[in-house]
Amino acid sequence: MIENSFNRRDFLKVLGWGGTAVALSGCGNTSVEDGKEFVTSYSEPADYEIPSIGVYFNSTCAQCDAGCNIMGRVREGRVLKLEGNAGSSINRGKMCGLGQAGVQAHYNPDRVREPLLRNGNKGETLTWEKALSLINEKLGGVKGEEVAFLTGGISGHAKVLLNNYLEVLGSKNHYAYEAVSPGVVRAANKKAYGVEMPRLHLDKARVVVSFGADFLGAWVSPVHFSMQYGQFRKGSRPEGRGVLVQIEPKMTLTGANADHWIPIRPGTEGILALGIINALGASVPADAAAVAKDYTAERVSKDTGVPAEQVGKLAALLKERSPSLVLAGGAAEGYAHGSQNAAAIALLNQVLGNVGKTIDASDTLQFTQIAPTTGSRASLQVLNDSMAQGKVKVLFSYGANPVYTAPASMKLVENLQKVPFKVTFAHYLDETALQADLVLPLDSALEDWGTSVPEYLVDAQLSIQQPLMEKLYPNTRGIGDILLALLKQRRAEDYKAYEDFYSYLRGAMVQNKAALGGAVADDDSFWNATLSSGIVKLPSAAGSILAKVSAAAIVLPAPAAEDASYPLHLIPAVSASMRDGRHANLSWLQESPDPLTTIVWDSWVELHPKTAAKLGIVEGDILEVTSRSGSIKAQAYVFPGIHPDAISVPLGYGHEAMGRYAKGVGANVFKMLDPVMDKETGELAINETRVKVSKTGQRVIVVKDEGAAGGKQMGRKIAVKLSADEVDLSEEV
Amino acid sequence: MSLSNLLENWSQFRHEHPNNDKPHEEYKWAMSIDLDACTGCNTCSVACYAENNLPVVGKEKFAHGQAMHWIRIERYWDEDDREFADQGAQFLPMMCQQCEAAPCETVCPVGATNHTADGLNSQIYNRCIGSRYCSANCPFKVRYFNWYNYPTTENVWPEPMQQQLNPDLTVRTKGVMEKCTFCVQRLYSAKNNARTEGRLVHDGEVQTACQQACPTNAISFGNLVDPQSKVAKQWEQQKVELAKDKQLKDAEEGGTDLRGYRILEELRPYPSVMYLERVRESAI
Amino acid sequence: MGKDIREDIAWAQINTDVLKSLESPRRLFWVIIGVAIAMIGVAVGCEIYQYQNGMGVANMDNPHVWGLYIATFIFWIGMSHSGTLLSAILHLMHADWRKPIYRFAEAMTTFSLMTAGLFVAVHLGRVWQIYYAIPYPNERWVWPNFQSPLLWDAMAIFTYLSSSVLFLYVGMIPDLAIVRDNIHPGWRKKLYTLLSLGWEGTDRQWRNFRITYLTVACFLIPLAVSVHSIVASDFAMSQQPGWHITSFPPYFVAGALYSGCAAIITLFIILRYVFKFEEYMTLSILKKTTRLTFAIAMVWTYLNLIEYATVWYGHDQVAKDLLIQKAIGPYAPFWWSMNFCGSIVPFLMAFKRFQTSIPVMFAVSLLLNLGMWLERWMIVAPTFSHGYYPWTWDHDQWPSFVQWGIVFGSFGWFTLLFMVFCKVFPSVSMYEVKEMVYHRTLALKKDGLATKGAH
Amino acid sequence: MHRILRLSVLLVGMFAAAGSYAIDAAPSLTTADDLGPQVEQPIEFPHSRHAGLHEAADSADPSKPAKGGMEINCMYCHTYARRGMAAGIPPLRKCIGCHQSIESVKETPRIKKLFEYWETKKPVPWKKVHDLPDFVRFNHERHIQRFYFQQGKPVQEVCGYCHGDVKTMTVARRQKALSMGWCVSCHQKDHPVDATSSKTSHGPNDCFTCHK
Amino acid sequence: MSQRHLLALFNDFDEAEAAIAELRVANIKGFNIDDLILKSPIEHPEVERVLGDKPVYVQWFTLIGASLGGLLAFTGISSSQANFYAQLKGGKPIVPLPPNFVLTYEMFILGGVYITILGFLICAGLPARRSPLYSAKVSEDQIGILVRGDENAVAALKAIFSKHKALEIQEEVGK
Repeated sequence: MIENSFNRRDFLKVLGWGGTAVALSGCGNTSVEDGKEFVTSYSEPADYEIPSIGVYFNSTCAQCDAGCNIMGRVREGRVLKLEGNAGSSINRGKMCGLGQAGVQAHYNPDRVREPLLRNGNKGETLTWEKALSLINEKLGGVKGEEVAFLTGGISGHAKVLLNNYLEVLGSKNHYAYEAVSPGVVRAANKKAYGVEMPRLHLDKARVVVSFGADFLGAWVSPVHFSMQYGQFRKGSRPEGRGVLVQIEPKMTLTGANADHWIPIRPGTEGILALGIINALGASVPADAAAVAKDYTAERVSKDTGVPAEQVGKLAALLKERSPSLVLAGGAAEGYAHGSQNAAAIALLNQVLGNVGKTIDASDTLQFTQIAPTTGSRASLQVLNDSMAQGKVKVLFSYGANPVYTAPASMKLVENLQKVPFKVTFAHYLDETALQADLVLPLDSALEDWGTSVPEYLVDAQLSIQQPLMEKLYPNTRGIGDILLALLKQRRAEDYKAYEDFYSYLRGAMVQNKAALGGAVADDDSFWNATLSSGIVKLPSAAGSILAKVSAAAIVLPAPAAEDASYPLHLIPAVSASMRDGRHANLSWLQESPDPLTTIVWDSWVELHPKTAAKLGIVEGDILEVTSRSGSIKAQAYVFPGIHPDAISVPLGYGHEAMGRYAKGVGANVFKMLDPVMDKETGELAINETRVKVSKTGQRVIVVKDEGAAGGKQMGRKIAVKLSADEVDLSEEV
Repeated sequence: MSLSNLLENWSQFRHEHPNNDKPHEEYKWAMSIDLDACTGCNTCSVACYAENNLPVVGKEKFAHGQAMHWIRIERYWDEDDREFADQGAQFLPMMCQQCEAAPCETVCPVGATNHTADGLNSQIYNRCIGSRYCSANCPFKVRYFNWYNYPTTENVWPEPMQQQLNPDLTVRTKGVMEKCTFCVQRLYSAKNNARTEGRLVHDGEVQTACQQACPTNAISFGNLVDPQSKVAKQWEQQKVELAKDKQLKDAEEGGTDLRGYRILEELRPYPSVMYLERVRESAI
Repeated sequence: MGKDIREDIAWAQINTDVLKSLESPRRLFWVIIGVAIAMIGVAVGCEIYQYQNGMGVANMDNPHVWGLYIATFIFWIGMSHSGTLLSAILHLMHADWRKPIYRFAEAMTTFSLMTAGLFVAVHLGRVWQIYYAIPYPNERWVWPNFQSPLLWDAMAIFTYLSSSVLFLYVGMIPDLAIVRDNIHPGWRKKLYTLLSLGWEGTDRQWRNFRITYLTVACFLIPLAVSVHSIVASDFAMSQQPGWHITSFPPYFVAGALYSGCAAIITLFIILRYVFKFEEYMTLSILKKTTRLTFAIAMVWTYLNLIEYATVWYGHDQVAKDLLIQKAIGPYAPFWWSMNFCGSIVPFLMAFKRFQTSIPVMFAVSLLLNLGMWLERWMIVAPTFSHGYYPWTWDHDQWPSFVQWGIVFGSFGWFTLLFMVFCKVFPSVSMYEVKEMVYHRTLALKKDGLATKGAH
Repeated sequence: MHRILRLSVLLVGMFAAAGSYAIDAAPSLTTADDLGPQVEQPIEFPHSRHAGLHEAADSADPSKPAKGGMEINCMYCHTYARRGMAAGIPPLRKCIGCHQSIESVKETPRIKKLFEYWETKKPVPWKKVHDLPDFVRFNHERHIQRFYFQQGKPVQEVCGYCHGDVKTMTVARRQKALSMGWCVSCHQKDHPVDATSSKTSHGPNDCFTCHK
Repeated sequence: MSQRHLLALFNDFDEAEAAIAELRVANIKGFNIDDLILKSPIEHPEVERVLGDKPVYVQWFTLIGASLGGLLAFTGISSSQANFYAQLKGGKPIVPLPPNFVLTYEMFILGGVYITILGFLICAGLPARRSPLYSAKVSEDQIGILVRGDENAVAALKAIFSKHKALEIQEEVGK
């Protein structure tokens, strides 16, 4: 498809944006014009480049860490739209809204376009040469361990270069930070199954019981799971139509799609899991039975608020329809005893004998140096402490926005002041970038070279990220190029072969082409094949999964006591489009209504009608939500999908910087989270925050897509549902 | 030509579509949406923004109901006032239903919206004078009017965002009506390629933006004339017929075990979009 | 009973009285003109603003795409019908009391149609492309869509407007001749000389005049009826709940006559004062008009109730919801006051002592007009905010100042046209008043003789 | 009375005339040759030289000088026309392909300019000469497939129908109206479906085909 | 022999009527009853009656106008629907009858009214040149009788007029 790197880049050199001129004037130009616009004119196009015909190039989505393989439609040198790469085992040609908005991240008007150096409160532009030499100079008198590198989850060759650089600097301080990572579940899985992120097979399960794992929304690899879900719901598959039960205090998108959504008192997920084991009765192995024996239906229903017969029904269902799959997700893990919850749920899986059937291990990679380093919340704690103690002299940050996502109680900003020199590699001038001394503008994901290995591995594969069009701004650079440049400062010799990250990448791949399944091919054809497919199989060994939860180790605390002054649990919601707020500046996402509330362009407080009635709150009241560590103001939305003891506010809103679409929209919940950690992993327990709600007296009209009828069909036959026994799905196409 | 033509081909000019119709010749684009697979994730909607140059109107205008989402996800709750929505929500993607007997078509004073040979409800932006009668007469309310001149409105397509705009279709200016077109620009080029190769577009060769993005494959789209197409099979299997206002499903007492239906069918617009009812497990 | 036109009034007197209106109206006239122009100013301002920023500034939305413009459009169309009623229908019935007032009624017809026409343009999103809607052989080889009721509207209104202009003009020729004969030389004399086409009241002229006037009158009646039933079909032909109603055409026609008569009473009173027409626009005429209005009011009320009833007993749940929504929803206040003004207020006209009391009738007629305007609005708006599709119900769509401003201005525009007309042309038909007086004297003579013979 | 009759006859005439005009009114634009404006191009490309006719000078008749055209097929340079919606402009590479081996004209200013672009690898900033309104979709591929490949008309006729007699121009210049009525006038005609058969068909008359 | 125009003005309509009646019977040499034109401020059937009935042709115009309007409208509209870009409307034929009938109806009336007015102008001879003798009184309250006769008939005519209390008799030398 693509001859060689020269052409590869040359195809981007197109004169003018003829297409754009056309598009924008819209219905404006209503007459035949002559000599106003330019013709799309090439110097040396590849033969597949034909004006007015879009060409697709494969790449990898960088919007979240699921690492979906995508392809971009390129026409007249502009990337217009992203689609899924049909050849991908992760997303099979599918995508999510977040991914679709990738083009907006690329064309975003608020991107940083020049390197900026702090001067007082202003940033002044400087050249890259100056910037890099400045870094080198600042690193001069600094000991290795005084240098810290903060990133998000990172993998592939960028990670390799990063590690090399840290090694060169003699630093071990790589902090991978993710504000909403499933850190606790990873740890629990490691214990239970021996792997952090096992492969899940919803498509093989007949029943899926999910304890707050929003796998259709924002959990781990949503597109992949959604695809499986599509299969799972097919009546025509051998297992028949799967049944989904979602157990969580706040309805997630997954909950909204469950056959049965069970609201549970926050934090008591583990108890319910054991309750179910108990209810399973005879078939349960002794040790598990021993642990579960106290958890009688009555007690469980008293603790969790789930009706006793419900527990029984659930157990019956799981028993009757095997194999099943039980998932522990955000809602279950976000507590001081999150690990215990997760363990209990894992135990349930084990008891049901799902391990090895619907849960198995992903292959283990041989090239560990490119394997993903997943982020956690704990790592930020560590970094924060060492900054507080002034141990950090130079801080690099890339792909994370801790100043926005860290709870106020961490006093992160204060501690950052103690770091003499802070470098941020940024797309936007976000909160963190504003704290930095030096801001280096990054290429967008659609302008940059790179490779990545997703955390959730379906097959062992390396995803190629390649530029889909020429840089919009001459002075942005890819992280790879930057790291390479920094390395060259120290190890000019070793890296002189590579003029840029592209050549490094190509070199690295071609060197290992034998291992990468290109043994026979010559370099160019191997490389071109790689680029055109966008996916490289990695050598790997079949992973093995164990079922080794020690039931005895599971000690669940009694459900949290009532707290008179802060009566409500705060469940910060991770929405599919906002996630941790890193994409808040994409207007498509701001304007696409939240699936459950249909609210746009703002954050809101979800309350159960009961709770609302008790507090005399109606939709649109501006509420003040106060926790021990802070408070926010947001509009009320009364909503039947939440437990009366809980309220929920979405994460990702309330940016103070970042850009025109993000700034000042909604309120930032991260700030008000109480500093409670999971006992085992030290992860911040995001659901542990207790709050009280008070009316401010203001009232607004909630801006939402839902009309005055408020989700009622008024007897019209619009969205119809029927119960499974009324219909025979087995024959369906 | 004039009168003679009228008299010669009188019967042809009196031919009513689709009621007493000869079947569509080559294409009849239709859709079927499985509400049991639809998760309401809004991906289709965003994909539509990307494909069809939809303006982002911002909070203010959205509040006034001036949003431009050609495809919107509706979320309904059960109406028996139970304490919790313990059966989840019901999501419904709603876009122009491309009715075969579209109420919007007849009322347009200038004929800016017509019926195409392959069963689309065309909207010709430059012909539109903005009387908004079509929208007034649309039972589904899926037509969206350009209340402002979005190309020149601040922060709709700020430099360089306008470079993302798709040159295959116009960017609409103030005062014209617009709506879902089943991604006609894609259909056009697919048909064009097929034509050059002297064949018909085969199933799966062309996808609408929403269908292509949909992670759960809830949306299928294709040519109803081609019996091999997935859509045709689904319609056939669900016994849903284009020019009927009441399907077998509702005809029989108690209903058969079919779940295909079309919205507001009783008004006889003969929509081209079939929905498959959402299923809920009764055992739990 | 108020006193009627004296039959012994000298014909010369009639001329001089009426011609005075062309010369020296009360000062109030100029005040009205001034106010009217100011109002137009407001409307023009709003329209420019809307033209530049798009229809959004009028605060309509999807799906609430129609607003006050359409409602007021119907209102003005309706107002036009009374002219035809008085001049044509009553002409055929030889009701001679119409003669002093039909002229301005016809003028009202013409000008309210012109006002209505403006709203079509104001309503369009791309008014600069309006020529797409005109059926003329064009370079593009496309025609407007003849199936669209809007196009029928355009056609009907054009026919109606041009016909009633002609009707008005033809009926005025003899009077123009009078003006020509009496006015002092100057450009105005030239104008009237031109307009009166050299009318000299010869037998031949009168003969043809009589037939023509009669024929055109016969045409105007079905035309007037068709015009408003077509406007009705804009709604009745659509599928929407609250619109798709069989009884709409007669309902609209009745409403039209109703509001028209109410308007006539208003203008009657104004003209009577402004141009000192006490002599001709007598209270007995007012009384007759009032009674007529009352009758029509009752017809309208009946049809209105019929509409509710059909919805109520029908099986269309959607339409039922809408009706209930009108009564209790956000529009309730307007809907109720519509019914009050339209059906309760007119009962005041049933009382003799009010029928001839100028202030009361003035107030009543204004209320009736308000009621009828509200009626139109209540037909248009609620269907949008409560149609078939619940998801899209009722966004925030209270008309913005732009809509109100333009509606407000339209009244100024109408008043200006009307007042100027009355100043330039004889707003009382002199020759017909003479005929009326003549016939009455004849009658008197007859019974005079009769009494002589008696003793 | 007679006068009246005469008048009525006259009136009938008027009505009939107006009516029939309204019915067949179709301004015949098919032959319109309204020249578009002269367009400034970076290089004055001589179409006449490339596509023009080639004839030796007729020694007998001095009125016929040599025609130095090379009769190059339009689609040799405008290759995209048969492959996509846009005819596009030939890539720089194509011009050079020939011209680097044509020593005779290497030194002429225009060719110099051409090579300057080539050295800097800059595409030539040609201006659009036939630029339809933005809401119109004209598909070169379809028309060429239909009239050149299926119906086998000579290429210059096929292109010339819309682009005028380009082979006589230097810098191309719009010759046809390219207005809707102009397009329609041809779409309404019946054209033979291919070179041999007598079967005819006319262009699509569905708005979506040409309006986007 | 030269012609004279006489205009007699009457206040009393009955007298005028009588005068005409007398003119009709007394056959004055050099005067033809058809050369008599009655001018009056109001429509005056009874007085006109004595002139003998004169036919009115306006209705024929009406007939022609209306039928032409309707006919052309229908043919015009349906054939334009058929011949120019046919706009296919789902559920409706290309030439739909009901709408065309509505439009036909309107055009029927339009044609009718226009041609009637035209007919009126033609039949009533408007716009007309001002006749030799005219008095503003006619447009006020008096009825005028305009006669044309030979010089020698003038005396007789005058006699009859004054016998019937003509207020005023204007005389003018005809060409």
